[in-house]
Amino acid sequence: MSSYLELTARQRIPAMFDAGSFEEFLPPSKRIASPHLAQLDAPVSYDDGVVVGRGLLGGHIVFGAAQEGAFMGGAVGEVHGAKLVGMLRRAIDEGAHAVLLLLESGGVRLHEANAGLIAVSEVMRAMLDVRAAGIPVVAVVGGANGCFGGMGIAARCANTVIMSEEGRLAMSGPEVIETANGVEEFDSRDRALVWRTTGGKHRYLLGDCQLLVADDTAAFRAAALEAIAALGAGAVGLTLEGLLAEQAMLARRLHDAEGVSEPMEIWRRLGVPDPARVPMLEADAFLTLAAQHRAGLPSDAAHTGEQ
Amino acid sequence: MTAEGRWTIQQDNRRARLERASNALGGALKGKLVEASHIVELLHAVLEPGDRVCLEGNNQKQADFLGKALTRVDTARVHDLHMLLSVLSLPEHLDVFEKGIASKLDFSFSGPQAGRLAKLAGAGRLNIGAIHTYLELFARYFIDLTPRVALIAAEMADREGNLYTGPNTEDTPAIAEATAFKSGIVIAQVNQIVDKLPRVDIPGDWVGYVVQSPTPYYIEPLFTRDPAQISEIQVLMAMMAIKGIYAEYQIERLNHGIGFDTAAIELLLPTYAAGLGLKGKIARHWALNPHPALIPAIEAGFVESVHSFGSELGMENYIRARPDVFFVGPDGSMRSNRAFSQAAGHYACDMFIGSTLQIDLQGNSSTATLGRIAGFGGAPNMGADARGRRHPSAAWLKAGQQAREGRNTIPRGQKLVVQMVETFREHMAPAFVERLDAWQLAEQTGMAIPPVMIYGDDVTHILTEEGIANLLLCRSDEEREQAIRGVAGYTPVGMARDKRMVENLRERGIIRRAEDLGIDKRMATRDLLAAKNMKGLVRASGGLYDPPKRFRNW
Amino acid sequence: METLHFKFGAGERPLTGAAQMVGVVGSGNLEVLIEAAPLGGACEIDVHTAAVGFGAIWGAVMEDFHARWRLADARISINDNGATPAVVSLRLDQAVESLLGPATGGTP
Amino acid sequence: MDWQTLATQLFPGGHAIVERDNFLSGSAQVDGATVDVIGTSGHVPIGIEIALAQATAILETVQAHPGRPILILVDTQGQRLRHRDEMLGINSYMAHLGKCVDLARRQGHTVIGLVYDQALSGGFITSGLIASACYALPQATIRVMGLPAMARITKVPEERLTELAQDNPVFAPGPENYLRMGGLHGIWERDLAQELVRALADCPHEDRRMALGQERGGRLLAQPVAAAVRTGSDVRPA
Repeated sequence: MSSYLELTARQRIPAMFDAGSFEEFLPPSKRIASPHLAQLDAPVSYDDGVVVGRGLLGGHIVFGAAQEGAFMGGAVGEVHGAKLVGMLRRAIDEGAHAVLLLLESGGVRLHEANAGLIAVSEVMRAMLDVRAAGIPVVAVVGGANGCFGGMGIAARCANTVIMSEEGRLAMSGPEVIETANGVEEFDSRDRALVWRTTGGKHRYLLGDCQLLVADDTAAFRAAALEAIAALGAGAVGLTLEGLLAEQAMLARRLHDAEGVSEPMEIWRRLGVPDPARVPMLEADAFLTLAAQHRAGLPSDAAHTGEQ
Repeated sequence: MTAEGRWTIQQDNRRARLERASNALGGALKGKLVEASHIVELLHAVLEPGDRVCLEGNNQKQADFLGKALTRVDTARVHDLHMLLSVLSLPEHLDVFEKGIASKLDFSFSGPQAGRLAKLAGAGRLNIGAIHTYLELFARYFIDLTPRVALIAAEMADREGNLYTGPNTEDTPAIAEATAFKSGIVIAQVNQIVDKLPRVDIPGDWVGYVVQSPTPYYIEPLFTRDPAQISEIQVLMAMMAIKGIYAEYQIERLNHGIGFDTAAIELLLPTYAAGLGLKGKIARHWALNPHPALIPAIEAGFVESVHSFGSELGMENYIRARPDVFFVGPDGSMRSNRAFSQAAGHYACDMFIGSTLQIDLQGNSSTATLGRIAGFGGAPNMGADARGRRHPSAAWLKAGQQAREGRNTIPRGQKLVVQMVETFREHMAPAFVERLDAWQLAEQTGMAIPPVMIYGDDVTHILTEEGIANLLLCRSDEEREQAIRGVAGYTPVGMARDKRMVENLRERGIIRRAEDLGIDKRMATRDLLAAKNMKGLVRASGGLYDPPKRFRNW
Repeated sequence: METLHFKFGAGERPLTGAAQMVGVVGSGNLEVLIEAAPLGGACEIDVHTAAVGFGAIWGAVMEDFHARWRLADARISINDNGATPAVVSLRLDQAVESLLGPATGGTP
Repeated sequence: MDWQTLATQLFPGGHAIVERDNFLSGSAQVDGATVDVIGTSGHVPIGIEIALAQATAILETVQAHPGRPILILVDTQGQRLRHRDEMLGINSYMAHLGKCVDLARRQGHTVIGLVYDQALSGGFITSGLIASACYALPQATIRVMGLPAMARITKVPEERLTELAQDNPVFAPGPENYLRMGGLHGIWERDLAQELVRALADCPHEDRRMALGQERGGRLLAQPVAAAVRTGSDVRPA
């Protein structure tokens, strides 16, 4: 087993795509870095924290991106965002088979906040344009820094979200919530609670993540292949029916979680026996357990994104 | 004064204190059990101005309820206490000085309070008697710093005052014995009062009073290191340690300091060391807290025994299931004992290896930084040659032989004391310096001598990412200095090396680089770690290890 | 931020192949971009570092690096976020190895 | 500005907007046609309920009134910072809102955002910023976070940020800077009703914000970088 979490963005690309097939757009040798960091005395990176390009996945032409969580927390700045948008638009131009986004991001990069905020909304719109063009978009969340802020929203604009248990998908980080509303609201040092609240297993049980895998590059690659194959069979653009189904799921979630403040209680209400055991279960055992209980099951709709 | 009274002053005084307490507490005192709401009244009754008071602050468990109660006493009745603390880590430990309840301090380690302690000492709010090692402080409890009153912590008590400390026995026996047998008064806070204890750790007739604390005592998981944070440089250093020192000297009995450097070694035992065929030959017997990072090595059959200073949160069930390795009572839980384990580390171990913050050109190492009086804890007890040791072992004899070779001295062994540091710490702070910050700290705070953690003449090896300097083989002060410079990397100390002399030391095997040891640096990746993260440790333990929630990502 | 420039002549090993980047500009880490460039046999290294005032140390690290590999017609660009010399040397070696394969007889 | 005053100025032809728990919904008359309005008031933080309510209103318009323009009125202090919101997946609720807006656009609805008071970070991203065009009133507050908080997180001294914010739209709060960067299509200085009529008529369907940012000189690299990636060429700075 080779950990996905421990790899850099640049190492994840060859682990996910067919060997030697990936061609990077605007590679580091072009030295296109953030124009805003120098004046804040912050170091730049020649890829601005994201690798974008085109490769083969299972023999199909798939466009892809990988955010580097260790560079400024994977946060989106002007160049970083523009690279994502350019890649997404090119995927449409070239009729890609799919788009695979390896996300790891704290959201908007505060050092260039306004540009980052606009950029994240541009990424979201571009992702939905890709889907409207009939190209499936798959997001992978398995890095140590999770996927937060605007990118946490963007991830849910994909058709399918693949996570590991170690991955986190949310909006505001626990530290931000603790700072704003106190340690009683969210104890950011209680990492077990942080993962129960935002981690892959919880997201899978809630229906916000469609595939859960062990932290293993081969498992992530297999899941990406599976997701793309499943999506290839149907419509991948937004539909009224799909959004109505998602709305029903989200409304039901609100209703079912009335008065609940502990994620384990949500699992219990979903019918998961002995919820306290869930965090320790290995991926396979968890999937077996979750199969009968997770919300947003395939019986409600196809197992893709918002359906 | 009567003839008998002349020799029973302390006993008479003790009796008077107990009587005062019984009068003051009335119905709030049932046998030895005191109601928590009356704890300050008890302290008023049994304390006298100027008393030596030992407040149990350990590395792990803390008598925090009694510590807080002490800050609430009336200074008109209780003042000028002389506090004895092995670990001074909670705010209330210093509040008593700020409030004028206590004025003198003897201690060993101050951890998170080090900065505030330096400020208070600088402002003349407290008078530090001395900064000790643990064993040294315990020793003085029996000589000239015997407590009048001891405030201790235990897991449970029964109605006779027998105490069960659970796995965190730590300092309790040393404190209670010194106090109880010299007419002092022992007050214990416990989490629970029960009819029948799982086992008796402290006999009830040593204990004067028991109070059930409203909240369980505070306990700190101090020895847990998340393998996810171990760097590839630390893996390389661990490889060098195993091949260049553990294998070289066949070290079977040892102590590890706490830190990511030593955690990396622990996690490389079942992989790298096993690959070198070292299982059963090295690292068999340990004086060590139950480091979670040691689990894979234990499971791999490397480790035969571990005696511990204290326990570690989350390791309880694992220890209970491995009684062949750990010291456990008939109830199944571990019995730790800091005094015995310190003695074991000093006399019965062939090697100590640990990290430090600064090393000077004589090899003196210090963790002192400006503005902080951190103290020593137990490292100096482990990291010092046991001059009283007489029993031989291969490692001890080899070290002694290397140190004495070519000199006209009688054969004798020596303990291996290894300091392991990266040449730069974070923010490019050099680990090698011409002059330790300890000198300046001593001047600032009026200490008699600079606070040195491990003295240079006890250090036998310095290990950095650049190489291992074997100081045993150095034959002059100059060689010693160049050997240190020769592993000091690109620090100013390292760059000022005499390159020719360093090359000569390398030819003589006094300095050894990774490649001299036959280590391929490209092998030094995190893939060598037997567990790469906390969940890996849990898996290795078969689900028995239950890490504190702050260490989880699941 | 500080920018440093180093140039070493008399290299022996020319680089071939596409530019490679190793490492990440995370805290205490750096990225090294290495590429072949027609520099008349020289090896040029540009360093952009967040840690100001360590030029002499960088110089020593780079000299040892050059002694180890003796690259020719090589351009190396570094973005650094406070990496220690040990990490810098490790990444430099990884960068070269990504183009040349493991060192053969080039150890110091 | 409070929403009632705004509505009076925006809709001289009348409106039937109601407010419930800071959630605005209803319809209004614009130049003889009906426009559906959704939005928030009182700087309310966007939590899961209000995000869902807005999304529900949009899908109702899509179903009941195909093609009817939608105006999103923005006044929020940002996403709600509560454990419960995160536990239930506020990012999914936000994404759902954004996707509903996107669906409406694709089904022929003109969707316009108007920041009439506050628009902060996450509360803005799936409302005004996902609309086909977004406008603001001149006195509106738009930002990701205040400079003191930004200083704390980036560890750049606040004085330095304040100084940079003078002439660098990338840090500085305020609609003027979002306009220069292409994040806003315009700032409505004068007759709001007329501005709205014009905006509905001129609504772009493609996302041209990068180009706008380049033309207006506030975001010079985004467009060239995206273009270079898209066409496989080098970046040609403006």
